[in-house]
Amino acid sequence: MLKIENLHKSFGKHEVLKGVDLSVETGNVIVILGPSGSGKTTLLRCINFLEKADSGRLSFKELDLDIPRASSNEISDIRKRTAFVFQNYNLFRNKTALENVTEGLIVARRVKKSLASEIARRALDKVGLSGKYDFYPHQLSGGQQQRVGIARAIAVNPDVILFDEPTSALDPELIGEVLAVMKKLAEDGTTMVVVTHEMTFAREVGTHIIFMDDGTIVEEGTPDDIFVHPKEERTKQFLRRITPDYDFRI
Amino acid sequence: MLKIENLHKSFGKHEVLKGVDLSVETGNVIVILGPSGSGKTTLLRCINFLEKADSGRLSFKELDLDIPRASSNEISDIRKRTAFVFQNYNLFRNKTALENVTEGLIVARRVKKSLASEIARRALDKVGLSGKYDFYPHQLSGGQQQRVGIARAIAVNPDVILFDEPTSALDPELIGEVLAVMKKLAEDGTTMVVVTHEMTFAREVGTHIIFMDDGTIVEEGTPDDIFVHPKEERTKQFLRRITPDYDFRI
Amino acid sequence: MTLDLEFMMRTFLLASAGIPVTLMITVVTLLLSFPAAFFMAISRIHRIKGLKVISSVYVSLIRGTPMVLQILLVYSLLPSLLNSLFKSAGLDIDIFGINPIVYAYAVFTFNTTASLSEVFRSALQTVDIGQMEAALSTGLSSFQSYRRIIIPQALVSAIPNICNVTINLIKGTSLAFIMTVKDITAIAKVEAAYGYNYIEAYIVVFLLYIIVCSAVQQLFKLIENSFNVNSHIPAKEVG
Amino acid sequence: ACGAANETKGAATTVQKKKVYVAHTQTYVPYDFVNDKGESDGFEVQVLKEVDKLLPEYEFEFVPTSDDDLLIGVESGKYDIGVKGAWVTAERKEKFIFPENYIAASIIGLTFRTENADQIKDMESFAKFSGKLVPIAPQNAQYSIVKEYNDANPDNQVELTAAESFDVADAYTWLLEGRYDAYFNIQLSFKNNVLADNGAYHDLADKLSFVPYRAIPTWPLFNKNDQELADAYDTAIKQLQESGRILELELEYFGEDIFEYIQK
Amino acid sequence: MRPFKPSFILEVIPLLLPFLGVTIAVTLSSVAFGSLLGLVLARAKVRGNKISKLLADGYTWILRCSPSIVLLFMTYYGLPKMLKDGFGININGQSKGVFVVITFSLIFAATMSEVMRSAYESIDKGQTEAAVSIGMSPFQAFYRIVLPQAAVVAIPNFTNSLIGLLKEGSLAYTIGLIDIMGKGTLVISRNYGAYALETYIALGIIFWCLTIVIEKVFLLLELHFDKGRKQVLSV
Ligand SMILES: Nc1ncnc2c1ncn2[C@@H]1O[C@H](COP(=O)(O)OP(=O)(O)OP(=O)(O)O)[C@@H](O)[C@H]1O
Ligand SMILES: Nc1ncnc2c1ncn2[C@@H]1O[C@H](COP(=O)(O)OP(=O)(O)OP(=O)(O)O)[C@@H](O)[C@H]1O
Ligand SMILES: [Mg+2]
Ligand SMILES: [Mg+2]
Repeated sequence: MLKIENLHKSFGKHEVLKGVDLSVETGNVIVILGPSGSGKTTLLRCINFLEKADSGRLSFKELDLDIPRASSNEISDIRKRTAFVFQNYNLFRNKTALENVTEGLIVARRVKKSLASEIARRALDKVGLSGKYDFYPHQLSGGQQQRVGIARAIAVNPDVILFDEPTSALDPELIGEVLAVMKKLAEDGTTMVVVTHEMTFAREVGTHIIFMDDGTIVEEGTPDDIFVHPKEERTKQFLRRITPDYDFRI
Repeated sequence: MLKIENLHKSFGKHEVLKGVDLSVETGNVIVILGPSGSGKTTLLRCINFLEKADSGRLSFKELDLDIPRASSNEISDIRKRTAFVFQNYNLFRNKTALENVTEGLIVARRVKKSLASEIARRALDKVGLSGKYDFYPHQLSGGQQQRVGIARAIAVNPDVILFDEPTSALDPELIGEVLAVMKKLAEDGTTMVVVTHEMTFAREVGTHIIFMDDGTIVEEGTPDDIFVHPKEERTKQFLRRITPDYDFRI
Repeated sequence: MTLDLEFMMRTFLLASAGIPVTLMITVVTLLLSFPAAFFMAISRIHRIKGLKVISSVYVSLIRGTPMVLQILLVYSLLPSLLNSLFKSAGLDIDIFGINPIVYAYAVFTFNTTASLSEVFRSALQTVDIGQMEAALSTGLSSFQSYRRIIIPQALVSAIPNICNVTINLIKGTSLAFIMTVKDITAIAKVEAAYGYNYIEAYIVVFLLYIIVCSAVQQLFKLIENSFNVNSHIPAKEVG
Repeated sequence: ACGAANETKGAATTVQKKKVYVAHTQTYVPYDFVNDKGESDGFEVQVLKEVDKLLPEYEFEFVPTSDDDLLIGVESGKYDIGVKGAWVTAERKEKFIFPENYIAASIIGLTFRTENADQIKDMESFAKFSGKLVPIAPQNAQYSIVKEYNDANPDNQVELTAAESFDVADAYTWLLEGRYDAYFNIQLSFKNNVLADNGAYHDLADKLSFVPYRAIPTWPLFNKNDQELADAYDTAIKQLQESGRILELELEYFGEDIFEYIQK
Repeated sequence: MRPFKPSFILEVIPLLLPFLGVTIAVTLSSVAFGSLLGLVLARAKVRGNKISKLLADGYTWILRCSPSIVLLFMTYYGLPKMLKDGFGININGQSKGVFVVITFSLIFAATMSEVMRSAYESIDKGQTEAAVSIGMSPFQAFYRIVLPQAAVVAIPNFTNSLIGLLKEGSLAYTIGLIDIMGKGTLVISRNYGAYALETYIALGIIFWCLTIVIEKVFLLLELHFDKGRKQVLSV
């Protein structure tokens, strides 16, 4: 359904994405792993045209386009059918938690106000924010903000949701809950691309795992391929560190 | 060395801290656990007077003061001897990574420029940012920003460092590295108060664990007390969720 | 030196008739300037080719030339030019019959647009790019993102400066007198001329401006507060 | 007061000279203005300089300024005398002392298109013709004169519009293109700009005509507390008239004796 | 057609230019004093206690309400009287420039206090928090971290006011201080009102050049402070 081919992106002289290919089928949950700075966020941003890639093709359902030459109509079309959960939340600062969620429904999807509120409330409840409807972002704790961001994305019921470390600010208890919400979405057939460091989630829910390093895809495959039979040395090295017993010596 | 007594803090009608006591000895690593919104960030902010508590006493080394009546001299004294790692990083937007770190050294601690650069570079190297000295915050990935924040705090060599989820944006590989840095600091005698969801770190490095919920300290003790023999039902419930096998059903 | 109180009373009443004129010019000017200034600010921020250059030249040209010159061009020269054009085209349009306040609208709009575009430019830049990204990725169009997310946030820092511009505009409308448009100041001056009651006239003008400008400032305070309550900026200080 | 100062140098050490601040407008050429060297100049200013010479107990200091400041300053006492080609009205007499003797005179009249010369001969015929008069700045004497005319002729009025001062080129253009039908201004301006061979708008000389309406005497204004000074002025001005100095200055600044035109 | 003599524009420029110094001196000193006072007022508004906040708000309110010409007369007539009656100081002999600068400074300060306040408040509180948390004093935090970021926001508005002030020569003229604008008026009157358009065009050219220089300088300054910031650029 969503396909990226040979995506290149540089910031100045620094090449951040060095030809990335990605293919997502409907209902798939693609998990992107990789060390900090490997280009995961940039990849998601390019898919949503928040960053203009230097070259590459993107096909999304019936659309098939050369990224640098995408028209603003095509871009807005893609954005309407995808949602993004930002690593740093990016909540609308002038809107309450509830309004943050209804905004996309009312304005972009022309849902009636009352229905939008209804949907938004349900989405916020799902992520455990029943009591915080009318709080402004600066009145929310880090984890609460992150959950509003997730609710905002899932409420619009998009074809694809791009998650950028959706559980980073959450405590283990909530991580469980949020990942459960995501798993439920997956079961309902929502396609997802998830950047995460939650290996358990990756293993349980991911249908396809991608391991990125330094702007390229080092290895990809089923969770089993990656976690149990990794081929590349870099992947092995990365996974070795994930075992619960860190080596705290330097 | 650092002691908080009966700390109260409300936002409007909402009481966020309901009488918190805390006592930290030199060289201790206090780990604060607790669900999202339980008041962890607010507690750290009150210690550093970023939030003015409604009531409570604070003693820090030779200082002993009634928090609401602290003079600005006393406040600045405490801030000079502590450092804060923010949950949302709060890097100086108009300074490069290196400048973010040198700023406190040069301005607050009057270290010579060349020496400050030297120290800052070493701190950034420690958190794995050797190549990013001259990047501005918006040019850095989430994890890179978080590490600059850590480097900024450790570079000034304070008596106490307050960490607010210092590894949330990091991949497991880096988490290990950063936690190793923190462990090293602990071994060198730096006192730390750490809000984290990294249970492994809590268990390994924490000398004292505090479990907070809804603005109060529910339970505290050694890692062994909390993780192996928790007394309170709420604690048990929280810890139960931490086991690697989430229940993804809702 | 004694003040002619009776004159002051009379002039106060007469000159209050200038308040609607002053306000009319102000309101029309603001209504016309806002969209124009906004698009200029946008074209500079987004570095839209061509438009950006035009905007910067416009801003510096308008800000950089005396208003009297602009009035001469718009009020005196332009109608003459149009008149001879119409005449040679055989059209029978009475260009000189146009209410001179129209020229006042034009001149003040030119100037206010220039200043406001800089106000907007600086205010729009206070909004974090993440807000725009979030809005776009939520499916809002650029226009909707600006209207619903970016502008409300930008207004917080723009309002005090819009207030400055507006107050200057209100006081500046007295220049419309060159075009025979009589605002508060002009009426008072006409009254003062016959008996040389300038001291009294200026006191009256001062009082009237206090009334008008206070109302306007109060209005802006209210708007500012209503935006502030709903927004991110905690007035509180960390010190 | 240079001349006077020299003569009375001996006395000055014992008798303190009273300083008199004379404010004058700077743009009313050739009556009161600042010349290219930045000095106070003009017919009215020169007459006052002569007056100063005749009054040993006073020392005049000339302050060029705007009309508004001049009026406020003389009224409040910051300045003692103000000259701005001011015309006398009853209301003004409440604010200022007008001395017995005027200091100068202006000839004011209508400029209009030569093609209308048959219809426009004076104010009445102009009012009948259309009355469309180029706007006048209210602080100018012209404004008051037209106002007075209108008050005296309620059923044959001229359209009197007030506006901040503008530019004579505009006024002439507006006449030629028919925006207005007459322009009420001092004759000197017409003479220098249109009639003079080197005038800025000499090209228009055959298209525009001027008809004088009135010559009005203009007064210096004295602060209400300066009656003594006003009296001294009157004495001095008489002397100057008799000595022929005034006529000399008239010829220097206007090229003719304008007092001739004043209706007694 | 309207009479127009382009060559006069060139003739008049050398007559006007000597007075540019007055314009620049008045503008610069007013901007300097006005900005300082504006800074004090802005500080009182964001960080002062109730009373100083009230005073600062009141000052801004009243100053913005008063037409500049009224204010000029108040300083020109009121100030010497006040000093004489109150302290026995006679400043009547002072150059007119002093009164003009005082008036402009007072007005400029009111405007600036709002420009600075809005700029200050647009900076995220987290920036100050981060600065004080590593031991900077609130002043250092302001000076080193917030100020450079706030400057970017304030500069366009500051430039607006500065350029506006530059052209306010007609006000100085009211009490007889001749700057370049006033000189233009004198030139026009010397020609019995002729060549006004030409003279104003000459003034326009001079002011425009000056404006371009000012804009360039402040744009560079803005860019200098702007490093590290990423705003609503095209997405
Ligand atoms: N605007 C920019 N200018 C220059 N370099 C940039 C810019 N944005 C990102 N980078 C660089 O691109 C690289 C990839 O960044 P990206 O945010 O995609 O990493 P990431 O994989 O998401 O890391 P993390 O897990 O830490 O969030 C980083 O090294 C970063 O420094
Ligand atoms: N400025 C504020 N106004 C009102 N409520 C606030 C404000 N700041 C925080 N709160 C509330 O206080 C509670 C505690 O917030 P705090 O940030 O301390 O939580 P936390 O324990 O750090 O959570 P997390 O793990 O999600 O960061 C939250 O419920 C939050 O909504
Ligand atoms: Mg990232
Ligand atoms: Mg927190």
